[in-house]
Amino acid sequence: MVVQYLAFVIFSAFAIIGAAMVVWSRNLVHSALFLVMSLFGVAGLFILLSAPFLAAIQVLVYIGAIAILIIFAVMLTRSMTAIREPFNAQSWLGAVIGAVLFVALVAGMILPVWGWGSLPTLPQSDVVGTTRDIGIALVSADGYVLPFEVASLLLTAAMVGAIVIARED
Amino acid sequence: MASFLTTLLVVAIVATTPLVLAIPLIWIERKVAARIQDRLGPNRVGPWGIIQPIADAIKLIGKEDITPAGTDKVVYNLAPIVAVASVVLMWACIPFAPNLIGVDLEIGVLYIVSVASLGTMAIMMAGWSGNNKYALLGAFRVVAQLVSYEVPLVLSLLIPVLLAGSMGMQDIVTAQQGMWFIFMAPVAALIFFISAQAETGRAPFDLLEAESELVAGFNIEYSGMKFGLFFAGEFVHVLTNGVLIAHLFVGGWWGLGVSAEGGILSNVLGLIYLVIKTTIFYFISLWLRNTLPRVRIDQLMNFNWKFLVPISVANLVITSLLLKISQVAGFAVDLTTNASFTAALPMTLLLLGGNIALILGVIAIYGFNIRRDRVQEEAQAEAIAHAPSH
Amino acid sequence: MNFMDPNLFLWLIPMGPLTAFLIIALATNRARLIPATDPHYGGHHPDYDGMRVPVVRDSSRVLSITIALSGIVMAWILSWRAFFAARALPHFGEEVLGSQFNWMSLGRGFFNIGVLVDPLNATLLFMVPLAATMIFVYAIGYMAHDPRQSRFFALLSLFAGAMLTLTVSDNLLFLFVGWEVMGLCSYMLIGFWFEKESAYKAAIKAFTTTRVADVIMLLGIVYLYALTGTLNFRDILWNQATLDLLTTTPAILFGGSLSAAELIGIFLIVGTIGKSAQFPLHVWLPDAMEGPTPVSAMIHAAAMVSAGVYSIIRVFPILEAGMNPHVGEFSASMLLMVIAGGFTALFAATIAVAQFDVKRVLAYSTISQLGFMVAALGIGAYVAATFHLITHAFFKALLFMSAGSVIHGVEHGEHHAHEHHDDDDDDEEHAHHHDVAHDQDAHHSDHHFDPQDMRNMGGLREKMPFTFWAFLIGGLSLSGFPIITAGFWSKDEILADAWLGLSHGYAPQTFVFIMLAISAFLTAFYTTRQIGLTFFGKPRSVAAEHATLGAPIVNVTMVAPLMLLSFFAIVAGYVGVPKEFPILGWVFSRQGNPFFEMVNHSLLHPTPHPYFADVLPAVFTSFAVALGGIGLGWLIYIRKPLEAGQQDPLINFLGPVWNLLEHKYYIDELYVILFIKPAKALAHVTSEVIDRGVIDGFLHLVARTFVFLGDLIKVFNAWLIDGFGDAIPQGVGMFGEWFRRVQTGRTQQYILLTALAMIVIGIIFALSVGMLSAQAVGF
Amino acid sequence: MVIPLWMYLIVAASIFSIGVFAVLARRNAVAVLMGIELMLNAVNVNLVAFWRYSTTDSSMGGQVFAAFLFVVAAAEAAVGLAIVIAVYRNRRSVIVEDVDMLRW
Repeated sequence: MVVQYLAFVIFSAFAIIGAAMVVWSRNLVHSALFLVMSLFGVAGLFILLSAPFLAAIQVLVYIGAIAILIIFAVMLTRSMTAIREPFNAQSWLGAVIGAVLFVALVAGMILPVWGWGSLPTLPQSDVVGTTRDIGIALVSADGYVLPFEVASLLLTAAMVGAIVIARED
Repeated sequence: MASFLTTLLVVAIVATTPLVLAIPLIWIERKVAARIQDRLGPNRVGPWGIIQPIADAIKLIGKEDITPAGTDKVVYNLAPIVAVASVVLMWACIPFAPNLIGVDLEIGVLYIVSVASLGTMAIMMAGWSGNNKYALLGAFRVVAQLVSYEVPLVLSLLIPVLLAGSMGMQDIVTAQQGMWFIFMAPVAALIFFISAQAETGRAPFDLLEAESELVAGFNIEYSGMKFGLFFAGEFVHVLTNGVLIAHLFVGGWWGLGVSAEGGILSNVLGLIYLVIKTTIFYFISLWLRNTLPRVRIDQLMNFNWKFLVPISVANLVITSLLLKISQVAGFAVDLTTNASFTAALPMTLLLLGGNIALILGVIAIYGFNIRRDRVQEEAQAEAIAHAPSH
Repeated sequence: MNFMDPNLFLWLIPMGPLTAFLIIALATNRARLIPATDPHYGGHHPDYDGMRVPVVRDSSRVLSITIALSGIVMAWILSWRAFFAARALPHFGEEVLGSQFNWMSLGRGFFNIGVLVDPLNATLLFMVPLAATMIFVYAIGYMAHDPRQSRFFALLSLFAGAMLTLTVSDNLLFLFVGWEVMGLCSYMLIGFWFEKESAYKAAIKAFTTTRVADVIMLLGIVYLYALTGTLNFRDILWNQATLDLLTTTPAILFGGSLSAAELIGIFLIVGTIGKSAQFPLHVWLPDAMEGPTPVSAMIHAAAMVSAGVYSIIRVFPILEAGMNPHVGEFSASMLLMVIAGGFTALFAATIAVAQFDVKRVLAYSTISQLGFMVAALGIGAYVAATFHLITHAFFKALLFMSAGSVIHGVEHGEHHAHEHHDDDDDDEEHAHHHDVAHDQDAHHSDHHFDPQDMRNMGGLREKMPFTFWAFLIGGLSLSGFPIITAGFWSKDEILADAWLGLSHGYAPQTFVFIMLAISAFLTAFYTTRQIGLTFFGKPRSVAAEHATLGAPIVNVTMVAPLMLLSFFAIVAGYVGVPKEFPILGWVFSRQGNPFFEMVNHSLLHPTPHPYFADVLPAVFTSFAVALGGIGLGWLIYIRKPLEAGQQDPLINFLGPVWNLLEHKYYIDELYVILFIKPAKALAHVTSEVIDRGVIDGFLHLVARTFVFLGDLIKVFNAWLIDGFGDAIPQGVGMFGEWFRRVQTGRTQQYILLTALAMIVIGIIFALSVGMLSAQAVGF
Repeated sequence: MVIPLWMYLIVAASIFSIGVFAVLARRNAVAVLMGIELMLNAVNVNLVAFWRYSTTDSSMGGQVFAAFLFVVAAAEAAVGLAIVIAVYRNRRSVIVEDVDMLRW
């Protein structure tokens, strides 16, 4: 269990530090790489949450595709990778809002509702769905087959849209 | 704590195996290449030059560790590590024998694919951090190639998953007790082999290090052991692909005298069978590399998007359809519960028929297109020939 | 929704033709432009020389016909389905088919519209789509060479759709919608050949005449709604409380001497007088003959005039106003019907005797027969009126289409003859195919030949035998030829009802009986006269000698409907044979008169069936008048047919009366003197003296005064009001100028503001529910 | 000793807040997109954590919704980056503030 805690701390640190560095890095390629790091941390959290399928998808989709895509975009707009001033004039306000949001979430929602002692343990039954269960849930009629089809339509539309937008002419 | 230490030990063993394997592989590769090219190959260090790769390794390690000026140092140094790591991580859930496996993940195949996609990341990092336009161009090409070929790779990978009804590697292997999947899905096996070859970036798909165009590709700024790591990563990747094909399509460690329950004999025999099968596919890969010329980038992309992807999609659809039909018709067997050869035969024949029909269909369609193109070209040529000259 | 539920698919009945109308009007009415002088433009017109006119393309022509036909056939199938589904109901009458939905939200609730099939409109559902479909089919042949066929079939579809809407509607307003749409269609169809002055004038005449009546009818509807709060037929007519309320409330007009029901009834009857062309608003109907013959058939048989009679039959319990005509009580509205109907029946019949235009005779006979129905309803013969409505629709449609065929044939023959006489006229040969439908085109026939004039016909029995038989069946039915024809049974029913009252000594019934008996005699006479003049003897013109129906295809579409309608013109009567009638009663009506038993249950208080033995004199009367009229006609016109150039023998016999009849009692001229001339004179006086002199002078004076005043105020205006007025927009403008800077176009600022707002709202919300307090957080 | 739910939630909340800051403050459009990706990830962590710790619901809803979020994220990235590229091609800039044609 200590190992689990250790893993949690490491993955959380990956996720949070990575996220912070995404914002902080002046070099966008570094930002993108830190994003990969953060996403990797999140994938680790998924494994801790007994969702290995999501972890694998996280790595495959986010790191293998989205991050690559972002890096591609960064490099295609290369003259802009190192803008002299990475933050805009309202950044202090943004920081305040981010901080207020965080405090409000933690102090206003998370701790009062799910805080100390309220839900410390995993459910006793500890029944964790397998990948097979996800698959069945996704395509069964009383499950999520309609959202699933809609999602596939969304992807098709996004693909067509991206091609149309980014095409030269 | 003890279990944790055991786990660590397993991790160490599993991670080291492919890296150690890489050393003899280099020798094998050079020897085979030499024989194919009618040469002798390495023959000075040790008997038949067998110690040559170790000497090379020592030389690489002994070289000065250069980080060129103007590079992004962290990224530059991280790239080779990620490259090797992505390949090595794959081995975590590749079975060696009935009981020998790092960890039999429920999502084994997906894990392997997702980890493999990290390699793309490494190449991107290497290409960008070197601060060299050739490196970056090379990286672009490679990434385009790798991302594209990942599509047919994954689509053909889904066929064994579909047949076995599981994504776990051991499950897939176990399901092939009575019948290898290559008989049920030859088209998928072929596509998988081609895409895997492209994923490793070897000839005829070695666009990433097209010396004549890009000097050396994404790793141009690397030298010494960092270069060596990329190199080792590539070798291990080829080997990994061999192992994967062996597992996914030709029954992995299954062979005469192996039982799924394990036992010393089974494990040893299983390992031997696996090595034999892997070697065969590894050899085919080398053979191809040393005989085929490099394709152009447009041919590469056309081949993928206009040929492999449609066929693999069609293949997936046909296979799942036929599976459903065989289920409805009642002669489908649950392969995970040790189906015998005879039990699996009707289903196999149906699927094989489907595959053959697919192949014939593809030949017909492409043959028609080619013929039409040729007719058009001839007509054009004739028009030019008959055009009044100035 | 399950549209196979008979309660629901009633909605679909009018949808077929209406959809067909939309499709044709919006999609398949593709035209190409050709010069107006082109022979393909059938209605070519000197005024249009040099213009390019649209002519329907062949593709859209075929498409339009197909669509229109499918629409009406669909309506036909659905209607008959509804009819038989309704017949299958155990207590049809008390139980009905129908459904409703909320249409408009009004102050006191919802105004519902819905559909309804009760025994009364079930009979119409049987007749209307059948007759309409026949007319559609006939029109395919009749209009085959018209340059605007798409438009024609679109309008015909709309016409049929409106009629079906009216038929299935379950309330007066919805009925009125169909009614008005039909008015529009009749206007557009009567004036379909608008190149002809007479046609568009007839259209305007029909439209304005019926409009006068419609407005009064609308008044009745509004008054009814104001009193009862509903227009639904079942709610009003099957609700004794509502009927009592209507009969006990004194009317707002005429000092309370009438009850509200009577006043409403009178208003509604006026609507019918307009729509069904009763005296004195009958003048539009003969002129409506200017439209193509299928349109005449539609107006006279299937749709428009039937709708008028249908509407008063529908609201009969209101018209009755608590009185019972069978015991000699008559409300004012009933008396109005008796007088208008009885008078019109005789009046129109006399005019019909002296007409030579083959369609005009039929037009006046329609008016006369409608008078029969109205008068029948006036004496409470509810079922008899309905019965006559149905049978009349069948044989009148048949007669019109046969007459159309006759005209078509004579027209054909005329061209044929013309070709032989004028060999050098090449153009005519082309025009011949395209002009056949334009039988009344005055400009075309510059040699003044009228193909509708019966004096130019004669002897067509041999030339067009099929048309002859069809016309004969229709004519005999119209004359009420005993026993075998439908017209006999329905007329007999009316006369029997009237006789019943007469035998009790009630004056209105007596009046009706006498008027209708004479009219029936005249009807039989003029019908025989028409048959004699048209079909017997020797051809009296070259055209009649060469009369044919034309090309075989055209022939088929024009002949088939006649066959079907002939069938119905005979057998439609057998559904209403009295039970006690010798032999036939036993054959057809063992369980009682089927038609009567069915339709009578539309009423809350069914009318009594006249006992056969009591009305024997009426039966003999109808035998006598029918056979007498036919016999007299035979004596004068068939036994010794008219020779070419010979005068009608009646002219000598009747003398000045003939003149009066021929000129339709000079009603049109009277209207010109009574209404049109005074109106024009008044308009002239108003325009010249009052408008120009008085009003304009006054206005000019006022204007000058105000101009002066205005100059004065302008000065004041310029600095005070303008200053103030300009300041506001300027202020708004300046504010906008300043405020629009909020729209920076920078997405991140927008998001920032959104996030800020969300946080503020979230905090307010959290505070309001007691979160964020130290206790809740648990510090 | 098991990791309590609130720890996951706090990790998610911090990632989310950082994402919000990135969206609000970074000038480069690609960085803004990265911020959005961070926010989506934080949401995903929450979804899966709640699913795992739910005592009442045994369905796969949490994971399934996380999977749908991947789809949305992929679509968003593809279209968003395509827009960035298109803007860059037309205006030679990927700075969000430079793309402010839709103002007064």
